[in-house]
Amino acid sequence: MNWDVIVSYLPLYKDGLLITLYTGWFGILISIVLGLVTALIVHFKVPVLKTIAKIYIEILRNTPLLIQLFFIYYGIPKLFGIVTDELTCGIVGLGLLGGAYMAETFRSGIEAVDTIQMESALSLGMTRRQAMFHIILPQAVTYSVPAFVANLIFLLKETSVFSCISILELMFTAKDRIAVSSTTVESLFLVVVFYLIVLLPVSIIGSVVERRLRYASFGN
Amino acid sequence: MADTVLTINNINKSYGDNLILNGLSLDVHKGEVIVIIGPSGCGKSTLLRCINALEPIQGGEIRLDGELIDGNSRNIAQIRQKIGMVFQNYELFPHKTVLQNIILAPMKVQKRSKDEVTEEAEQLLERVGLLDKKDSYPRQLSGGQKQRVAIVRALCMHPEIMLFDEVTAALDPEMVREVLDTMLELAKNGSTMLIVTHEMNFARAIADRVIFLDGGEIVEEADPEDFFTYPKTERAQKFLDTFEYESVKHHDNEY
Amino acid sequence: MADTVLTINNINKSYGDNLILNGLSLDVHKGEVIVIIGPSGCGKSTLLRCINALEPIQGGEIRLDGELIDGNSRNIAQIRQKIGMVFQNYELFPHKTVLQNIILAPMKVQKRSKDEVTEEAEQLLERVGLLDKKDSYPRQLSGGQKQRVAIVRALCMHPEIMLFDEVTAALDPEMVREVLDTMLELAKNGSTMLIVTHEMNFARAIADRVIFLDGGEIVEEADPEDFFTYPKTERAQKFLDTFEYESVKHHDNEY
Amino acid sequence: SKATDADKGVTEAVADASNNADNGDSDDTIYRTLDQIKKSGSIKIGVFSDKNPFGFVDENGEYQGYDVYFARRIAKDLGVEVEFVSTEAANRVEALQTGKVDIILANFTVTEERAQQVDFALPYMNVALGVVSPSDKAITDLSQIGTDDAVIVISGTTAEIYLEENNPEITLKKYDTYSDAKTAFENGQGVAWANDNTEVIAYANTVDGYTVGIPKLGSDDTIAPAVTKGNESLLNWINDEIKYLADEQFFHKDYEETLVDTYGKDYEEELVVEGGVIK
Amino acid sequence: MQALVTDLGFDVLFKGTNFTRLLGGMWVTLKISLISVALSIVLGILLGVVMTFKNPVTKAICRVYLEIVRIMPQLVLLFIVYYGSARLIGLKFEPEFAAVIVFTFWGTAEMGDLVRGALQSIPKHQYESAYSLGLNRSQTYFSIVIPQTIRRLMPLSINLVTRMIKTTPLIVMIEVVEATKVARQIIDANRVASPNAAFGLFFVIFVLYFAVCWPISLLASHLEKKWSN
Ligand SMILES: Nc1ncnc2c1ncn2[C@@H]1O[C@H](COP(=O)(O)OP(=O)(O)OP(=O)(O)O)[C@@H](O)[C@H]1O
Ligand SMILES: Nc1ncnc2c1ncn2[C@@H]1O[C@H](COP(=O)(O)OP(=O)(O)OP(=O)(O)O)[C@@H](O)[C@H]1O
Ligand SMILES: [Mg+2]
Ligand SMILES: [Mg+2]
Repeated sequence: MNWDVIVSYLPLYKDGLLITLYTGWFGILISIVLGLVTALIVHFKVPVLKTIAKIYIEILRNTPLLIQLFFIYYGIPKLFGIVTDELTCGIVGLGLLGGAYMAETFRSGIEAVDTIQMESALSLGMTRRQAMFHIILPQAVTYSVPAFVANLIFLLKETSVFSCISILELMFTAKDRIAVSSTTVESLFLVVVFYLIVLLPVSIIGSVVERRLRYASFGN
Repeated sequence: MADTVLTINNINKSYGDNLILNGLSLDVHKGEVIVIIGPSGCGKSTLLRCINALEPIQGGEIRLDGELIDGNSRNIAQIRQKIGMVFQNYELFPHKTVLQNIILAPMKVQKRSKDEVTEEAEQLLERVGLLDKKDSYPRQLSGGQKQRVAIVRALCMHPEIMLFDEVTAALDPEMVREVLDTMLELAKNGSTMLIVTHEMNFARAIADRVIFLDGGEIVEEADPEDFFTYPKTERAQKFLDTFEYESVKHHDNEY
Repeated sequence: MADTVLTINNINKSYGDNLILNGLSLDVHKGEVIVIIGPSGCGKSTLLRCINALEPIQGGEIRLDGELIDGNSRNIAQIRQKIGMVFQNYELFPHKTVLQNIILAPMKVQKRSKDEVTEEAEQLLERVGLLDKKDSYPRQLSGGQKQRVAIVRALCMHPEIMLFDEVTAALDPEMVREVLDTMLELAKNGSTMLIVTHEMNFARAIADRVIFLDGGEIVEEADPEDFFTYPKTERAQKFLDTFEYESVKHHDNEY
Repeated sequence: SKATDADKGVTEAVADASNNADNGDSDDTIYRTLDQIKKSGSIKIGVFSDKNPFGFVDENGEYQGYDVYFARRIAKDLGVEVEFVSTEAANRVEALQTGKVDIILANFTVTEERAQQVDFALPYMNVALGVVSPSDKAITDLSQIGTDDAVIVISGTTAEIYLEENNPEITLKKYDTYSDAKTAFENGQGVAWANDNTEVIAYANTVDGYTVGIPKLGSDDTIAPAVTKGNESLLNWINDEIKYLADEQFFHKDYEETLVDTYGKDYEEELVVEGGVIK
Repeated sequence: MQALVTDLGFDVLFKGTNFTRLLGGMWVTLKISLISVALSIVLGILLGVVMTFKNPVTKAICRVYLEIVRIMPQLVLLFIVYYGSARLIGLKFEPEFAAVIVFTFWGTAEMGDLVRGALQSIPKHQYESAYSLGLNRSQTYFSIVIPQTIRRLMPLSINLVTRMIKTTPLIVMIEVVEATKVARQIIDANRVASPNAAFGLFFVIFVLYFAVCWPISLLASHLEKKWSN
């Protein structure tokens, strides 16, 4: 391992890190919004939209992100003749994929809340909307936390696939350095270190929150 | 004759092809305590759920103070406020403290002021001996305590009628007693109540009228003393027998 | 004096600093039915679990047919065969059919032939009215049916003594009856049994001797008739009172 | 981009690192000697599989192209089976250094840096960098490239290395594979595509609407087979082979078999290097 | 219609052996996933049992292992095993073999954690009733606990197969010729004849992956529902 090489690479990896965080952050943001909307559509069985939502979830969950990105990045311009910016494609792709995962997470969170909770809210004279807002959702969110954290980590990791559509995130930075200078060991060492910097805190904070919630676990 | 609070008129209820309530009628008067008993699956819970419009009915009608109860009507939330319900499984909201559980609906639904409701809630909690638990979360309470909070939560809405569905079925015997004592006190104070229970001694003590349900129909309707000593129908007799045991031992063998 | 099957001699049991059983002694004779009652948390379940060596004890000793029961001894599996136990939660093995549940232990542990055990199992199932369910899986049975299978499963090992820990606590009243009837029949046929229950009528009908446990000690030990009519101790009286209710209604108001 | 500063400093350090590695590896060789290859009966040759007309796979699943043609001949003269390993530009050095292949015959441009990491045999083709762009917005000089524009390169190619070093102000869009770069270029992801001029010429010749605005960038280079550093027996054999093949004008024949459809006759003398001798 | 087929490059698919090759690429993917899952199940069961030990050392080791798998992108692991191992310890792996190593490394961790969860989710009562019937520890384990665990694991491990299949396009980076690589080869070989083949091929690959993964997902959720009670 050559430390001079490592030091000279640090700025490049810092850029890669920022891109990983930037795309990951926006992708996750989209996936949360999309996931919540989709979960509510499925839960409330909104006609037509429900079918679309289910198809969306099944398709996105059963195909690799890499292929989805290819399709968005290389395929769609061929079809419609529009130029797509790679960062946008990456973020949209991650958001779409994450939306499908988040939808499942939120939906099972909502389902984990006993129907009797809804019924007791109703028998207290609350409207469905009040019950959803005050009773069901706050609990559903807590039930969803472990799967949510797992999704966060999964989606952040998935940004490593972006190298295939020319986004110079951490993994591509490493690959490119290996290609240009054959500094395999140093490049891989740095990529591991930088992924640790990104993901270890998420993982640790996630575990702590999970444990807190499990300790405070609801019901009897 | 006291005022009639609740009128159930010839209702039918089925799940799919399965007829659960078959042309059932019942009037509940103000201040009356009715205990509904009957074998498992005879439709007791279903009846209470229909009254609260948690289940749609397929025929007949249910009226509270003359107003039709219909799950699809716009003012159903309005009517439900007047019906307090306590379920078998302590269905407190786990993410809220005891006090928050109680004051949520009066504040959100009845738009009463927080201070006023809190004061009332505390008085009620005091009455059931749980004032010191007001800031606890449901998970920190025993089953009996949870049920008493559930009762207070329903009471705090000033319902015209209270429905109890086997509220002690999931409790340890000790706790059964504390919950039933709370209900006895309510009865003493003149609340109108419809109670489903399997505690025969309790039923006898609290009821103004006992309704024996079987196969979705009211088979017998009687004064508790009469019902428990000389049931008129054979089905009721058979049901009551299941709570009696013939001694199998002669107690003549000396150890 | 009949033979003593089980001897419990001055046992102590604690969880951490919490003393649960405090110098408890008890002899069980062959063919005797002992019912243990007492408030929740008084140590009834713990006692049964200690007898079966599912919990280690900190002092005293328990002997079955003179043999010491010790969870760490090599032949504990040997001794456990002679003790049948049925728990509150139907603990059938969910991945095996009713028949497989019953014949597993006799075959694996007692190395009896499959045909012989199957025949006996079928006879026992017939007796409890469940022969037609022999190929069903536990999830296809009602709670009461599961408990009867659990009893058959224990019986099929030919235990010297049967332990029952609130076997009906989680059941609907109808099912309570069918399970208790099965136990009454066992008692009639001379099985040695140690029963924890909260069904006082049943206790009175089945017991040769009632043990009232409180605070980890035997507070009262008596013939069931004596115990339920005139308990000697105040604690027992108070406990029994929790099953009685004073009527709150005068039944003078006419509707 | 920022890569350049880093890389300037790095080149020497890298050279050190790989030399050290080589010393360490010298006895438990990571490569297979000529004898070992012959004995095993097959040779692994790294070629491109998506780089028409140099190395690609036809619709029958057969490897084809200028490099492949040569590779088959090497195997034939060695008397062994050829096993083609599909390789990416970015992985060529790595594949040799880790012994995944015996020879790289994948349009591998000879550079000083690379020569410190692998051993090049005699060249068999001339190459320079070229830049292709859409005919209606032809780029004829790098200065035409605006700050918002991007130039497409393939990761690990001499084009990438050259532009990072000499024109750090130009934004590069990097792709892993040739076909991704090509598709991205056609989709308009970049104003130009910098690559070996052999390839950009081939591209412009076969696809309508594109021009090679800059046919030569940087120095003239050559393309040569490469083996793992230190694999002298194999290296010498290949050199002898290339010299020997000059007699039969093998690479001209190769050109006519594989490249003439793309380039026509005009480029033959310019591209082909026969017998390892650069004119 | 004809124009569309040519325009988007679907016609390229049926040239020569192209489609068979594409399926062959898919098969590489499936093969690697299935082998890895099979290995992961075996190793995962062992790991899961080890994870239930109360020994602090094994606990810590397992924790670190799980955490590595949890936070390292599979692509990083592939690079480390394929290139890093050759550099650091001089081991030469075939790319497929390296992929199997990485996928198994990952799958074992996931299976191990699932097995641990399944073992710990068997109610205490199941052990106790087995003991009170006189079954000893190993009889209890083999007749009662393990069979119940396997039922819980089945749907989850099937799910793992789809997740591995979905990760396989990454192995093109370590030079395995799988479906996406075949697609690129076809795109390039036909760049003159069919300049828009990229759309058609990526669409077909998209459909192929869905056709493979969706039934497996359905099977998993079917089993999950069937065995949940
Ligand atoms: N959601 C449902 N869908 C279909 N059938 C139902 C549903 N809920 C209840 N039933 C059926 O309706 C019948 C009456 O049920 P109900 O719960 O009212 O009985 P119950 O008298 O309250 O019995 P228990 O004493 O066991 O509580 C039963 O046969 C039950 O199987
Ligand atoms: N594993 C344990 N660890 C610590 N304390 C325990 C444990 N199990 C039981 N206890 C405590 O031991 C006491 C006796 O419990 P036990 O279950 O024997 O009571 P019980 O008489 O069977 O009550 P119930 O009628 O509610 O079943 C209780 O106070 C309980 O909290
Ligand atoms: Mg009910
Ligand atoms: Mg107990």
